[in-house]
Amino acid sequence: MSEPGELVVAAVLAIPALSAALLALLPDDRTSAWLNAVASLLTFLCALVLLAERPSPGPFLIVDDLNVVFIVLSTFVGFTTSVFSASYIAHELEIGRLTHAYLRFYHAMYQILMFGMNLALLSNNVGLMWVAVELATLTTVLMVGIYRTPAALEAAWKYFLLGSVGIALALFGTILVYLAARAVVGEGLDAMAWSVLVERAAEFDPALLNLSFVFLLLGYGTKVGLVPLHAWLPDAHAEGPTPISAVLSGLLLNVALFAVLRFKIVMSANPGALAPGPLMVALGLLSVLFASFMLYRRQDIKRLFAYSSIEHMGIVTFAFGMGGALANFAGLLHMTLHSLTKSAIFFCVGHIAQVKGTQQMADIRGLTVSHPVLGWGLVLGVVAIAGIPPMGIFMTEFLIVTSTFARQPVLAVLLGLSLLVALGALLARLNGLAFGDPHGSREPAKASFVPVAIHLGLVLAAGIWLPSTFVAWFQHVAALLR
Amino acid sequence: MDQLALDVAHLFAGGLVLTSFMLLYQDRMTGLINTFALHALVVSFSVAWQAYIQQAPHLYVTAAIALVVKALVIPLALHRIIVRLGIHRTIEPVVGIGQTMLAGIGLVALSVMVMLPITAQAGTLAREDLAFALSVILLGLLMMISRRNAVSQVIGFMSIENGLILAATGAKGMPLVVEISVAFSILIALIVIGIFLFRIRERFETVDIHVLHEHRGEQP
Amino acid sequence: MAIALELVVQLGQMLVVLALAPLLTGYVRKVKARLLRRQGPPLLQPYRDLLRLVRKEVVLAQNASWLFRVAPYLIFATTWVAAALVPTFATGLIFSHAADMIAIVALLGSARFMLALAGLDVGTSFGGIGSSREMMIASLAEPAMLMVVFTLSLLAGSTQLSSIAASMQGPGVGLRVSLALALVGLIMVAIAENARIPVDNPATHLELTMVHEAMILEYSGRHLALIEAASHLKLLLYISIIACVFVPWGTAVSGQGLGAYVAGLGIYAAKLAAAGFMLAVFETVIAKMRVFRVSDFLGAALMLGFLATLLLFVSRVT
Amino acid sequence: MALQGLLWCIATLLGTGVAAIAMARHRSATTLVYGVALCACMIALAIAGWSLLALDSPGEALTLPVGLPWLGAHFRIDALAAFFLVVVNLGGATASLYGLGYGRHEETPGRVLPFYPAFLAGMNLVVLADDAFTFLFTWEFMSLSSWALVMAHHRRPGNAAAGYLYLLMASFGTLALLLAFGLLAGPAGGYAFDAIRSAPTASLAGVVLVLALVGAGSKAGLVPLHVWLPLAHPAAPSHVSALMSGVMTKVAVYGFVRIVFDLLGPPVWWWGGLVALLGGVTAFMGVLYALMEHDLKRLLAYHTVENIGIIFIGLGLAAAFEANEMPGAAALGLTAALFHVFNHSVFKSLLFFGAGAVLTATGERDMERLGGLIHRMPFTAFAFLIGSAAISALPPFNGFVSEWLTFQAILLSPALPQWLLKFLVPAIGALLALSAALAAACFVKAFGVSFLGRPRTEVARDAAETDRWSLASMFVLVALCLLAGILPGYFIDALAPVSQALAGAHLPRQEQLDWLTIVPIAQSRSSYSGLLLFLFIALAAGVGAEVIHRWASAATRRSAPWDCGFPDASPVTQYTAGSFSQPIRRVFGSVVFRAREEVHMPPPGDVSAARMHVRLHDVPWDVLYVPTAKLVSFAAERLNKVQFLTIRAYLTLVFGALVVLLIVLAVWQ
Repeated sequence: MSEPGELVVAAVLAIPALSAALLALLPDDRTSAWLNAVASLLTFLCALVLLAERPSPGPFLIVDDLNVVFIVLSTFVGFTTSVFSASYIAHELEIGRLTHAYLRFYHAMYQILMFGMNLALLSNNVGLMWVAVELATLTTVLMVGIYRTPAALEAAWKYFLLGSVGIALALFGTILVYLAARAVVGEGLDAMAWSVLVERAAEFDPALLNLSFVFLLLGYGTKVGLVPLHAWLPDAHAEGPTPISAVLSGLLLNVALFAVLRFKIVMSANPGALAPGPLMVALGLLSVLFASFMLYRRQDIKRLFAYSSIEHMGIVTFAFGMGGALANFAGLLHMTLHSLTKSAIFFCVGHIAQVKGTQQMADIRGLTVSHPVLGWGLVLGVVAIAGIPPMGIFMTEFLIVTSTFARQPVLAVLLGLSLLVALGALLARLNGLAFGDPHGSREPAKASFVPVAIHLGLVLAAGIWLPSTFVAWFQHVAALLR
Repeated sequence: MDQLALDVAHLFAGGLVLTSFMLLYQDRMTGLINTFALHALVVSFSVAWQAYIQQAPHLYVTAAIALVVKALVIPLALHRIIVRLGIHRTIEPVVGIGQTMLAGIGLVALSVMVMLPITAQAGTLAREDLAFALSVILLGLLMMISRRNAVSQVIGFMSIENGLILAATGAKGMPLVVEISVAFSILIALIVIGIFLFRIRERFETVDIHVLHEHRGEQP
Repeated sequence: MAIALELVVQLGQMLVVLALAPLLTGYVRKVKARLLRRQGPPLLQPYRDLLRLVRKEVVLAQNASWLFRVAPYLIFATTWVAAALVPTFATGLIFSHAADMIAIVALLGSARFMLALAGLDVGTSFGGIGSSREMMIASLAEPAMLMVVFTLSLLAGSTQLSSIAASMQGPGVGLRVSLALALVGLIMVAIAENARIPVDNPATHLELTMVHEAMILEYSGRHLALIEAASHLKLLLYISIIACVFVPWGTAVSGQGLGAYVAGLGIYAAKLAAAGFMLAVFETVIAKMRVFRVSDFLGAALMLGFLATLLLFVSRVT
Repeated sequence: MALQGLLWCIATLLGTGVAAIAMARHRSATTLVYGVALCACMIALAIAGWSLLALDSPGEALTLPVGLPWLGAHFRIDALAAFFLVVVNLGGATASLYGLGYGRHEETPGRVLPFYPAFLAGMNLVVLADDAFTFLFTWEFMSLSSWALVMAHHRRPGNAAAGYLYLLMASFGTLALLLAFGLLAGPAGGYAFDAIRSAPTASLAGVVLVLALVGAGSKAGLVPLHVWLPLAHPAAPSHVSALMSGVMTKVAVYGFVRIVFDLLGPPVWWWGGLVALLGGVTAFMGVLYALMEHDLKRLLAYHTVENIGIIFIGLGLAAAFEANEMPGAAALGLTAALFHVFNHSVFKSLLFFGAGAVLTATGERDMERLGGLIHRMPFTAFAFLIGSAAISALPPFNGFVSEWLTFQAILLSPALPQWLLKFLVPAIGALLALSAALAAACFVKAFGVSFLGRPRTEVARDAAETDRWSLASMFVLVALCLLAGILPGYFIDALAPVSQALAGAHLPRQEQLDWLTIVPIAQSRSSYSGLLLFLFIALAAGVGAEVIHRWASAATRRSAPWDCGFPDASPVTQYTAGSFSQPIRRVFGSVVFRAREEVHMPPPGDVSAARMHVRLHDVPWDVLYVPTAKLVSFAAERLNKVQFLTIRAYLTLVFGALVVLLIVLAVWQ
C-alpha cells in the first residue's frame, strides 16, 4: 500500500473536480481560461507521477499497465487542449460567438469532462466506470450544443439520444457482467472489481458473458463511434467548439474503447465464451470501409476529420479483434498516436476556421502560401493520419496489415484497400486546402502553435523511437488481451 | 425462497412487459404519458417486492425514487410541457400499430430465446427477470424508433430505464452503485431534456425531430 | 610479325571495301541502264562524281550549325568501319571480334542518327520529311534485321559473322526453311536500308517520294561526296553480309597466306557482281511503293524473321 | 566501418534538410545546401565504390536502436547494396553540382531546399535497409520527400494533381510491398531480412512475386502502373526530375531485385516469363508514348518508362535462367540489367540536366516552341546530343553496351526447356529491338526539333548558354557515357560480385582481354570492343577530314537554303515534332493509342487556315484508372446518403445492430 500513490490518484481526480467548482463560481473569463490550463497542467503533472508511483488496486480505483498510459495521455492532451482552447476562446469572445456566461459554463464543463474521463480510466469498478463514462458523455453533450445554432442543437440532440441509448445498453451489459460474476465471486463490490473479474473470469457462466459483451460492445461502441452506431459523431465534432472536437476525438473515443478493452480482457480470459474477436473485426472493418468512403463527399473540414476519427477507431477495433501480440500492441499504440495526431489536426483546423471565417473547405485554399505554419502543420498532420512515415502511425498500420495478412489475407487486403481509399480522399482534400493559389483572408493567425508542435513532434518521435518501458507495458497488456 | 414470492415477482415483471405494449399501443400524447406513469408504478412495485424478498432495504429507496420521480413528477412535467407546446393532437406512429405489435412480440420471443441458455447458476429469478427486462428494453427502443415526436421518444427512453431498473434489482445483492447511477442518469436525463425542450421551444414552434433535422451543417 | 601481317590484311580489307564500293554502285547503274536499253554512264562514273564533288567548294545554308559540318565525316567513318568489319574476302581477321553482327547494325544506326539530325539542322521541310521517314523505315528495318540475326545465331550459336560463316560452311546446317525466310527478310531489309526501289528511289528528286535524297538536299561539295561514299559503302556492306552468311564458300580464313587471300578476293568480286546484277534486275522489274506502304513491306520482313526463329525451334526439336 | 561512414553521410544530409527549414529564406542557403549535399554524396560515393570492389561477400551489418522497438533498425551493405549506392550517390552528386547553378533560378527555394537532402538520404537508406520495417519506412519516406519536391511548384497548373496521383500510386505500391513482406515474415513477424532468408520459402511465393512486381513496378513505372510517372517527374525542378527518373526508379529496381533474387528463394520459371514480358511491353509502350509527346521533360520521363522495361527484361531473363539452373546465363541477364541501371541513371540525368538548362534559358518545355538552340547553347546542345546518342543505344556509347548484353542474354533463351519461354523470349527480343530503334527516332525528334533548325519563338531566339556549374555536371556525365561505352569491361568486372552473390555465378573476367574487348560467354560466340570501334571511327573520320582538307578543297560559302522557288522566311514551315512523328504514329499509333486524325479544311474560297487535330487514347488509363475512380466516387455518392438521415433512422440502425447481434447470439448458442 504505497501512500503517495494513493494521494496522487486522489489528486488526479480531485484537481479537476475542485477547479470545476471554482471555475463555475469565477466570473472573469480571462483568468478562468488560464486557470483552466493551469488546473489541467497540475492534473497532468500528478498523472506523470503515476508512471513511477503505483498504488495497489483498491475496491474502486486501480492503476495498472493498461490505464497508466492512457491516464497520462488524456491528462496531457487535456492540458494542451486547454492551452489551445485559451487562444481559441479569446477569439470566439471577440467575434461574439460566445458570451461570458456561457464561457463560465464552458470552463466548468471542461474540467468536469476531464474528471469524468480520469475517473473512467482509473476506476476498478465496472459500475463506477460506467457512471464516469456517462458523466463525460453528458458534459460533452452540453458543450456540443453550446453555440445554440440550429445545427448545433440538432447535433447535441442527436448525440444525446444516441448516447443515452448507448448508456442504457452499456448499463444492461454491466448488470449482466455482475450477475455472471456474482455466482462465482459472491455478492458485493468484489463482483464488480476488475482485478477480481480478470482473475476469476474463467469460472463465469459463458452465456451470460456473451450476452453482456454484446450489450457492452454496442453500448460503449456507440461512444467509440463504430459504424452503424456512429451517427452522432460527425455532427458533434463539426458543430461544437473545436477544443471539444479535439477532446472528443482525442480522448473520449479512447476512453470508450478502453472500456470495451477491459471487457474484452475478461471475455478472452473465459474459455467457454465466444471469442469477441470476430464481432470487433466485423464492426471495425465496417467502420473503416464506411468512413473512408464517407471522406470523399465532405464539405465541412471538421466533419472530414471526424469521419477520419471513425476510420481510425475502426482500425483500432479491427486490430484488437484480430488479436495476437503484434496486432494488440499496434492497436494500443494506434490509439495513443491517433489521439495525439487528431487533436493536433483539430488545433490547426480550429485556427484555420477562425482565420478564414468558415469551415467550408471550398473556401479554404493555399494555406501553405497564406499561413505557412498552419498550412504545413495541417500537411504534417494529414500525412501522419494517413499513415505515411516518418510519422508513427505508419508503424502501427504496418504491424496491423502485415500481421493480419499472414493469417487472414482477405481481411488484410480489404483493410489495406480501404486505407488507400481514405488516403485518396484525405490527399485530395489536402491538395485543395494546403496548396494552389491562396483564397480568403491572409491575416496572420493569433494562435499558439506550441500544442500542435508538441503533438506532432511526439508522433514523429514515436515513429522513430519508442521508450522501452512504454513498450514493455503495452506488450504486457497485449499479452493480457490475447 | 418460496414459490409465492417467485410468482409475485413474475407477475410484476410480466406486468411491466404488458405496460410496455400498452405504451406502444398509445397514440395520444396524454394517454401516452399516463401509461408511462403506470409503467413507472409497476416498476416501483416490482422493485419494492424485490426489496422485500431479498431483505435488501436499500432497494426501497430505489422503489421510492421510481415512484416519486417517474410515476409522479415526470408525467406531470410532461403534461405541462405538452400543454405549453400545445400538442394534444394525435401522434401518428410511423409504422402501423399492428406491425409494431407484431415486432414487439417478436422482440419478446427473441429476448426469451437469448436468455434460455443461461445456466440456472444465475438463479431462475434472475433469469426470468432478465428476460422480461430485456424485452422491456427492446420494446422501449422499438417505441423510440417508431415515434417521430420528441416527447414520445423521451418516454420510450425512460421506459428503457425502467427495464434497466428491473434488471438491476433482479440482480441480487448488486451494490448501491447501480441504483445511484440509475437515479443519477434519470436526473441528468431530465435536466438535459428540460433544457433541450426549452431551447427547442425557443427555436422552433414544435418538438418534432423532423423539423430539427432540416438544419444541418452540410447540405446533401 | 604475324601481328603485322594481320594488321596489313585488316588494312587491306578496309581499303578494298572503300575502293570497291563506288564501282559496285556504278556497276548496278550500268546494268539497270542496259536493262532499260540505255547506254548508261560508264562504270567509273561514281569515282568521277566523288572526285569532282570533293574538289568543289561547300555551300552551307545560313543557319547550318557545327553539327551539319561534322556529320558527314562521322557518317562516312562509321559506315566505313562497319563495312570494314564485315568479312569480305577473308574471315577471322584480327579485328573482326571488335563487333558482332548486332554491333555492325548498331553502327549503321549511328550513321543514320547523324544523317537524320543533319537533315533537320537547316530547318527546311525537306530535311524534315526525309529524316522522319528515314527514322520510320529504320524503326522497322532494325528489328527485322535483328530477327534475322536471331535466326542465324540460333543456327550458328554465334552472332560473330566469322563464326556464322564458318558454321554455314560446316556440314551441320543443310537447307532449312528458316534460312530461306531469313535470307528473304535480310534482302528486304537491305533494300530498305539502302534506299533502293521499291522503298525509295536513289535516282529521283521528286519531293513526295524521296527519303534519303531529301535529307541530304542541303549538302554539297566534299560533304556530299562523303555521304555518297557512305551510301556506296552501305550497299557494299549489305551485299557482303548476305554473301558472307548465305554463300560463305571460297572466302579465305585468316592466316592461310597470300594466295588464299587473292583467291578469296576474286571469288568475292564474283559474288558482288552476281548480287549487283540481281539487284539491278529486281529494281527494273518492280515499281516504287507509297511511303506508308513501306511499313507493310518491312513489317513483312519482321514477320519473316520472327517466323524463321519459331520454325527453327520446331526443326530443332524434331 | 564503411557502413558507419555511409550512415554519417546520411545523417549529414538529414541534418542539412532540417537546417534548411530554418534558413530557407537566407540567400546563401542554396549554395550551402547543395554544397553540403555534394560533399556528402561524393564521400558516400567513394565509400560505396570502395566497398563494391573491396568488400567481401557477407558485407557489413549493424543495428540501430530505432524503428520497431523489439527489432531495431537493421542496416547492411553488401555487393548489391554497394552497387546501387554507387548509382544513387553518383546521381546525387551530379544533381547537387547541377543544383549549385540551377538552384539560383528557383523562385520558391523554401519548398525545395529542405526536402532535397531528405530525398537523397531516403534513397540511400532504402538501399541500406536490412529489415522489412526499415525498408518500407525509408521507402515511403523517399516517396514523401519526393512528393514534397513535386509539389514545390504547386501553383503551376496540373502539378498539384500530379503530386496527388504520385503519392496515391506510391502508397498503393507500398501497400503491395507491405503485403508481400507480410507473407515473407509470417504471422510471427520475423521482419529482419536474415530471418526471412533463413525461413523456409513462403508458401505463396508466386503471390509474393506478383506483389513485389506491383509494388516495385508502380514506383519504377512498369506499364500499366506508369501513369503517374510522366506527370510527376517533370513537375519537379529539373535536377530533382533527374534524380527521380535516373535514380529513384533504380531504387525501385533495387527493391525488386532484393526481394525476388535475395529474399524469396529459388525462382519458378514462369516468374521470369512474366517479368520479361511486362518489361518488353513496358519498353515498347514507353517509347511510343515518348514519340507522341512534345513536352521535352515529359518525353524524357516516358523514356524512363522504356528503359525500366529494358531493365526488367534483363531481370526476367535472369530469373528464368536461374529457375533452370543456368547460373552463367542468369549472371549475364543480371549483369545486363544492372549495367543498364547504371547507364540509364547516367544518361537520363544528363538529359534532364539538358532539359533543365533549356527550361531556364527559355522558360519553355514544349518542343514546338523551341528550335535552333544549338547556336545559342552549343555546350548544352553537345551534352544533350551525347546523351541522346547514348540513350538511343548507339555505339560507341554506354547505352548500346548494356542493350547488347541484354540481346546476348535473349540469344541464350533457346536453351530454356519451357516451350512458353522459347516462344516468348524471341517476341520480347523483337519488342526490345523495336523500342531501341524507336528510341533513336524519338531522340532524333527531341534533339532535332528543340536544338536544330530555326528558332520557332522569340524566347528560343534569345536563349543564352547555361551556367558553369550545370555545364560541369553535364560534362562529367558525358565523360561517363563515353567511358562506360568504350571501357565496359571494367564496369562488368565491378558487377561480378553482385551477380556472384545473387545468381551464384559471374561473367568471365573481362579486363585482361586484348583490346579491352568484352566477351559475355565465349570469344567465338559474340564479342564487342567499344574501344576499337571508337578508335577506328576517330581514325577514319580524322583521316578522311585530313585527306580532303589537305589535298582537296576546304572552301566554304554561306547562302540561303534551297526553297524550291517558294521563298519564305517563317520558321513555321519547319517540320514540327508532331509532323516528325506522324509516320510512326500512322504505323503504330492507330493500334496502340487508337489515334485519330481529323483534318478541318476550309471550304473553297475561304482563306482561313486548315486545321489538323490528332486525338490519342491512353488505353491503360481508360481501361484501369478511370473505371476505378468512377467506382470509388459512385460508392462515395451512394454511402453519402447516410449522412442525411433522420435521428429516428439512426436509432433504427442501432436497434437493428442490437437485434442482429442478439439473433446471431441466439443462433450461435
